[in-house]
Amino acid sequence: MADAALQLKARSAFDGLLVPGGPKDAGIVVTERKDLQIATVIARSSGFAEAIKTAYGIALPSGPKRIVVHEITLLGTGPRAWFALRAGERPLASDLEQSLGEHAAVADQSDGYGVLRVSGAKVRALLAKGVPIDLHPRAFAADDVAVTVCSHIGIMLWRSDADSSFDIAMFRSLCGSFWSWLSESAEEFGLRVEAE
Amino acid sequence: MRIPCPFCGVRDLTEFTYLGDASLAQRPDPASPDAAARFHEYVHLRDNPAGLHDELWYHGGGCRSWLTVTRNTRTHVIEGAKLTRTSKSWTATS
Amino acid sequence: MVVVGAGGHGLATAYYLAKNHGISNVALIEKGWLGGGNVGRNTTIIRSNYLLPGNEAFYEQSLKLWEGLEQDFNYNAMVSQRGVLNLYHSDAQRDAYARRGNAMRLHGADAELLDRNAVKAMAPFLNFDDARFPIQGGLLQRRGGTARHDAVAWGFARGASDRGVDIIENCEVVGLAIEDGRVVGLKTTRGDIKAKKVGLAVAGATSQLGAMAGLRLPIESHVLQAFVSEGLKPLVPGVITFGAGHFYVSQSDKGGLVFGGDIDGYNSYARRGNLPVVEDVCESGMALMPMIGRVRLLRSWGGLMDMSMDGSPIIDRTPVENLFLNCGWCYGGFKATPASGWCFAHLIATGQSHPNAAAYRLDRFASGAVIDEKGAGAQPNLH
Amino acid sequence: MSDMAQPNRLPAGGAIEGRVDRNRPLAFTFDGKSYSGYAGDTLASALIAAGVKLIGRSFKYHRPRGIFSAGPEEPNALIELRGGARREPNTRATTIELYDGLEAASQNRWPSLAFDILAINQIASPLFVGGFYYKTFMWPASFWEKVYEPLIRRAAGLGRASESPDPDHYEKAYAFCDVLVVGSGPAGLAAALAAGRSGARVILCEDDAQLGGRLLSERQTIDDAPAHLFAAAAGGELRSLPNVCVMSRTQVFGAYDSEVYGALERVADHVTAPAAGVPRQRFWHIAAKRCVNAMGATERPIVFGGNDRPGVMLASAVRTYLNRFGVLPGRKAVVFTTNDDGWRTAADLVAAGAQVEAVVDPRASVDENLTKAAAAGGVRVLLGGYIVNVTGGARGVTSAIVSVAGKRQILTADLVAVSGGWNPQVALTTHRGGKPRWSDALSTFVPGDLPDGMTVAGAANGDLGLAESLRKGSEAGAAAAAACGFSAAPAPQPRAEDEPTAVAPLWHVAESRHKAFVDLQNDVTADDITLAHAEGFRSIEHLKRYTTLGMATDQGKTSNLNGHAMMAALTGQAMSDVGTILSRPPHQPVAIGAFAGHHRDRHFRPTRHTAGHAWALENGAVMVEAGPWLRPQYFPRSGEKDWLTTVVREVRTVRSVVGVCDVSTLGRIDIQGRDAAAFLDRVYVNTFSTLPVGKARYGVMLREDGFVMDDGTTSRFAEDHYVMSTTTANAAKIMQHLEFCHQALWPELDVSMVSVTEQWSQYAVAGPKARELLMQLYGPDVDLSNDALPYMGCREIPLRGIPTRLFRISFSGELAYELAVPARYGAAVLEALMALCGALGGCPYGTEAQSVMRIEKGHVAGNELNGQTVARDLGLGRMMSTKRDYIGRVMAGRPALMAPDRPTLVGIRPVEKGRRLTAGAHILPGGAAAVAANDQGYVTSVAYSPTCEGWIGLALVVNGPARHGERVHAFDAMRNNDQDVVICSPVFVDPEGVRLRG
Ligand SMILES: Cc1cc2nc3c(=O)[nH]c(=O)nc-3n(C[C@H](O)[C@H](O)[C@H](O)COP(=O)(O)OP(=O)(O)OC[C@H]3O[C@@H](n4cnc5c(N)ncnc54)[C@H](O)[C@@H]3O)c2cc1C
Ligand SMILES: NC(=O)c1ccc[n+]([C@@H]2O[C@H](COP(=O)([O-])OP(=O)(O)OC[C@H]3O[C@@H](n4cnc5c(N)ncnc54)[C@H](O)[C@@H]3O)[C@@H](O)[C@H]2O)c1
Ligand SMILES: Cc1cc2nc3c(=O)[nH]c(=O)nc-3n(C[C@H](O)[C@H](O)[C@H](O)COP(=O)(O)O)c2cc1C
Ligand SMILES: [Zn+2]
Repeated sequence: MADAALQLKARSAFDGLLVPGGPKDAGIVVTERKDLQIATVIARSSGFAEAIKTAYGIALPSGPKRIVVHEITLLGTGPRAWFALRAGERPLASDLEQSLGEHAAVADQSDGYGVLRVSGAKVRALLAKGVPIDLHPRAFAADDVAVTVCSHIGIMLWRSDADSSFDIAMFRSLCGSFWSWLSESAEEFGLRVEAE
Repeated sequence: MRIPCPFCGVRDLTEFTYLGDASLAQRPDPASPDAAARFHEYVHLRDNPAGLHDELWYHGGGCRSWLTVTRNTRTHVIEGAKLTRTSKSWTATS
Repeated sequence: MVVVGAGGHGLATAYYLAKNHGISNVALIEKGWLGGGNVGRNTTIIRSNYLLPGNEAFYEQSLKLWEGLEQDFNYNAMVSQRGVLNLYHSDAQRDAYARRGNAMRLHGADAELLDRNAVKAMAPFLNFDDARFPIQGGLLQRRGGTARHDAVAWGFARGASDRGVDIIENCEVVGLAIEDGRVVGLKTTRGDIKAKKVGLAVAGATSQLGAMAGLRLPIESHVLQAFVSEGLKPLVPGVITFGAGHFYVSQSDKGGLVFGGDIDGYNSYARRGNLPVVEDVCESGMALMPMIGRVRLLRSWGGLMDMSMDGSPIIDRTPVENLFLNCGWCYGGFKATPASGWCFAHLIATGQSHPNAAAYRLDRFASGAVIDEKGAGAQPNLH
Repeated sequence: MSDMAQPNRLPAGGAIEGRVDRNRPLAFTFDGKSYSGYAGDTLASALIAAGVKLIGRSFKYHRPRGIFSAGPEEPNALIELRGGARREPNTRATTIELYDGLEAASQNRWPSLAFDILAINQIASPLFVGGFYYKTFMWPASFWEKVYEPLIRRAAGLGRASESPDPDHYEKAYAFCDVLVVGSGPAGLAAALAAGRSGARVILCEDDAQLGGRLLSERQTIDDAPAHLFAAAAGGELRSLPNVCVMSRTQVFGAYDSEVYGALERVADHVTAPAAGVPRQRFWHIAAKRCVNAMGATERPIVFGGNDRPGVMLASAVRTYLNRFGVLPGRKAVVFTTNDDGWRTAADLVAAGAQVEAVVDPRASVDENLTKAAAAGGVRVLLGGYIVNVTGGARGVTSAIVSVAGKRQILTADLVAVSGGWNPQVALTTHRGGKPRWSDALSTFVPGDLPDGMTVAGAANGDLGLAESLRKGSEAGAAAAAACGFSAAPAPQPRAEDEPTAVAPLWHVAESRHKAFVDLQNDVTADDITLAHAEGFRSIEHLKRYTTLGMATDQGKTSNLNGHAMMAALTGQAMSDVGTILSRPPHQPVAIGAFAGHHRDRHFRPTRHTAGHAWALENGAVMVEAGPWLRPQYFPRSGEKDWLTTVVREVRTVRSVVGVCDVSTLGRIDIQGRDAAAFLDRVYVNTFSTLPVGKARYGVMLREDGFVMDDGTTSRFAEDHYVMSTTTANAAKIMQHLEFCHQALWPELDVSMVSVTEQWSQYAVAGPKARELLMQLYGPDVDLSNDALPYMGCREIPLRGIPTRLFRISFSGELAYELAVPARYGAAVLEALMALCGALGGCPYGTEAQSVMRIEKGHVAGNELNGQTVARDLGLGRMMSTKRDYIGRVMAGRPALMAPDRPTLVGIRPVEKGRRLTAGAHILPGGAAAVAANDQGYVTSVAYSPTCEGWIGLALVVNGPARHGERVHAFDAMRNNDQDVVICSPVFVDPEGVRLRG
């Protein structure tokens, strides 16, 4: 086949939307987390907890919590559901499938979501304009996770490790609309886009 | 109105979709001899009480759980909510 | 004879029992003040733009009755035929409206399908340039419009009262006396009443009255909110409905924009709603006519809708002899008021369904002969 | 400073000078005339300073009206603020903060404010009594529609809305706290301090630009200093606490379920226009565990003759104008009060240098401190007195006629200050159904049952004194914080005194002969109340609706109680039995734009884009809304004269060569589990457990009531792994339905599902050269022969290391595939496909061509799957399993759904060759009259078929399948397109399916 197709170029979810730049003292700083492998994991049986323990040596917390094992970030998104992420190229879904076997239904979603890291002094003021949950540190602790709706768009939201910094994942097709909400809402604080 | 999802915590109404009376989770036996009558009742007839009401909500904007919520239809005060999924109820974390 | 519920339908029923059937020995029992139910809190839209066979003839009869109503009961109900325009935003929606418009024509009603330009000429302020769901045209019923809700109740009340009907306010029915499967009277907060026939026209309270007769009905009670803006000089002609969201609007004789949208969507007897629907309605309004951004919402309120399983009403006898049922009006029963009273009176007086209401049977859910205009199925909050 | 332009501005340095910033003069215009005021003024105070008395015309009678209050309860001084697209009708001059360049205009007058032709309504006023619409304007019949109604409509309303889109933007926002404090008067400040100091998260909302409430308007002291300094200090402390958020210019307008409060922040209403990036207003959802409601009280007027004339003003408003703004609303005043509080107005007027002719108080005796103080100020005291009439006109009040013990006297005055007592603002306590309670002591309603989580403090609760407001506020704040688990050491109470507050009830001066207004804005008079009573509209809800009492923009804040009490007097009922009419949100009117926030115009709803979106745009696609998505509808080429030409070309190309269509929007659900097959057998009418791995099957799903819900193909990738596809429109609904079936009905099944719609970009490749195209894409190592990938086969095939899925399925009826690739490669693969496709002579095609081809094949889609059809209607009855149960099976057996004469799917063709068909036409028997009784069905979908070289359609027709070949009539009055058509098979192209198996 033709040469052009030989290198099928991958495009990230926010490709063409985020243009690096913006004021130094911006209250909001945004970065796209492009380099992620993502999978959804749904527990299929009561053996799941044991399988996780065997594979990763940990007990999963219950509820909407984050835990990081073997560089894999697991976010509790439902009573039996997790959202798994790992930075880098190594395929994640097949790894999980192998280690969890019939105890889980794993689906590769690496292309299904766009993920933004939103930080800066005004990040909570920004998110208050769309996210209908309480992100005050007293209410939303370091390892808390929320699946919720922002500006009519379903999102997953968790704190990244740094202070005043959140990661937000949403369906790829909605990244444009999410960005239009975010950029309009951030305008009064100043917005800077940084490359990963 | 805010609904206390047993998984996610208290969440805004906008994240939920309503189905109706909790009896909708009790599908009649299709093999019973009076299945037609029972299905008619199941699909169409409602107590529609003014007061406490067990009802089904889907947390589609959150954890994707179906919830059985007990709510007062006169005051909208919510007495409680639990996951609808009950039988063989194993949890994935213990 | 007793009719329960001095809403629009109960009042009209009593009026036509007296007027059409010469039956004036009627008591109309109301738990609050007359006209305080849905008839006093609706967005006042009247129209006959229905699609399905069981419906269209009935609603067209109703519209014809509206046209002569004020002269008939000698009261100005401010029936205003300024037109109802339903907008469409896609080819599929256009074709669905064409289907509806043709059905209306087959029933002798008026209907016109407008294209974008014709809509623009009528309502240039609509959002034609920057819309998420661009307007492609609309289905127009010129004979549709509005009527002054309160005046309708008062006009029927005056007419019924003049003909000898007793309207008893602040009297709540708390029980039905049933002997051998036949209703013989009612218990009320102001004493017991004997009755040969009882007609229920209690809208949102239908299930509660039904339960007094041991009936479980295909009805859920839901709250529908409505809104009025501050008074404005004339801005919006006629009634306009948005086809890509939940929003309909007209301007009242006092100048307020009267508007509404979808029901709140959960069972309720609280007669008040919550913010998500307020927002949904205003978002739709701003999508459709962004000139209203600075117009202020003055008041919001709610009514209790008797939502049925197929979105269509029930006018029928019940398994209890001499107990008659009028309900299931969902959020569209105001326009039905005259015909509903006419047909219900006919049923109570003659024991026979009026031909225009013959499809509104209680057993249609069991038989499958449902009248589902929206195709939403047995889920009341989707109708 | 002596100021010619502001004749009524009190001199700086005087005993009363107000607290506007005299170093910051601001220019503004009213009705085109220029004026000036100071920073800190409201438009009303600046107009008073400038000596402007006439502000507007009343609603019904077009009477001249001035400024009545100093707050949001204002019924009279409504103006149009700003111009052009920013015009804001019905804006209360009393709440507008003055800014430089402000433009305001009077409203409801023609041709000008001073000369108003509709003021003729005053003379004609017997006609315009309460309920006038209903009885007049009736005869003759046609007059209502042709003459009266248009007249009434033209005269209706007050201000003119802008007729252009609102240029500003609005925001929504969410806030959470332990304690919400509403109002920052002494009670609210004390509550916020007590709660804030305990460490609880506190939000304090104050409608005004400044904190302090009545403290800003009075000459009281707290801790021996002017009370407004206490407010400033408290504000400073609150702002310094990290757990406290002080929001001024923020009105809490509603109390909703689960302790959610709606609030409106006016971010940029006090400037000419919002700065870049700043919204005009922000609508807050506040979820509060506790709420301290400290909204204060509203002064109530008294109903007497001429009480609407410009220059009649609430007594407390007079104090506000003096003490806060340093303006003198009148030089010669009469104070008419039923309570001790009103006497303070006389004292303050005297202190400001005005002349007070008299204090008129209907009470026979009052506290002698009051009378002494009055005497000291040279003020006459007329106890047992009433004002029966006020004379004057557009230029304001000229005199007050007072009756004492039946004797009348005329007092010249240009200001009448009136106080009938205070009404606690109970609104927020009633939004969730609470009923206020009558207080005999205060002659008014006070909060009754409170909504969960709310306490009321200060004047809002009937605690009228200053010291009491401070104490009750701080107790309420501490208790609210304690309920959330926070406590602080009690702090010393600020020192203050309770002022005298005794009151006697008086609603209406019955002796008045002249028009006495109950509702100033809606022009409801005392006579209207009497008339309503006579007409039988006696319950207060009937009274309201008959006379429009309390229905104007002020919602009766200054009129309801008087009107209700007057009706109670007529009916002989006790006020506790009369009750109050329901107050409803919003407490004060809220701009509709604020409720919409970002979601207006094209942002009304989010838009979903496929990975191929940019490519489609670059290649000239015309896009169309498909549910939440945008999809290419067709790809016009230059020279093509209309969409039909383009679509015909696209269809011909697909049928003769090859085409590519982006079908990524179809829902895709990944279903796994040991019981996945059993699960699918229960949700589909047909069987999926027998589907071999590597195969796809078309399936139909019903709702439980037996009607068709959705259709699509589901493929099996492993014993325990399927991928279901749904229609674009129903994707979310089906996911929810499957979750319901699993979680609520059959939780015992080992099955799980997750949407993978977004993971994959999917392209249909259709046409005789489809295989050739895909072989070029995959390269020679991949075998795509009929044996390797037969019709309805599916395989996972890597493409240059990328995992892809290839399905041999066909919607078009051609040899066709759907290729799914991970979405990050979606754009690249589409480009590659299109390059290859172009080289083969193919083209991209859109939803329109797709639709033509599915109609040619007789496939049903949205127009047929409309929720009103059962499987049999669509010719899909044979798919329904007879061996097992599935969702909808039992109810699909209801007699009316089995009836043989239901409208059933057929094809139609025009009799007249070349004639265009239209969907939505109804089918009548040939030659039958166009009446409902002859209605036999309708046309669901139509297309111009290049393959058939003519228009074709699908229709649902009674007894359809038995009528192939019959000539019937298609009735389309909507498009004037009546014509005869012939019923035929719904499959127009390749009925044997040779091509798709090719
Ligand atoms: C916000 C809103 C907007 C609407 N908009 C429209 C519209 O634009 N067009 C349209 O056609 N329709 C509309 N509707 C629907 C329409 O108002 C109703 O369908 C119709 O009014 C219902 O019939 P009714 O008037 O008899 O009901 P109601 O007026 O509710 O009458 C029922 C009466 O029964 C009384 N009652 C109940 N229980 C008892 C008891 N135990 N004893 C004694 N009395 C009892 C109630 O107090 C009430 O007065 C709307 C409804 C609402 C709430
Ligand atoms: N002597 C009397 O007869 C009498 C009568 C009434 C009031 N008062 C005086 O009034 C004061 C009462 O104190 P208080 O704190 O109870 O009331 P207040 O009137 O001083 O303060 C109420 C505050 O709430 C604000 N507010 C009202 N509704 C609001 C809303 N929905 N959202 C946001 N803010 C809102 C107002 O703008 C105001 O600033 C005392 O100083 C008392 O002396 C005296
Ligand atoms: C068509 C229509 C127009 C209305 N116009 C006004 C209005 O101009 N002002 C007002 O305060 N309320 C108006 N209302 C609302 C009523 O005040 C009231 O809220 C409604 O009748 C429901 O009663 P409730 O709020 O007492 O439950 C209107 C209601 C309707 C149905
Ligand atoms: Zn949840």
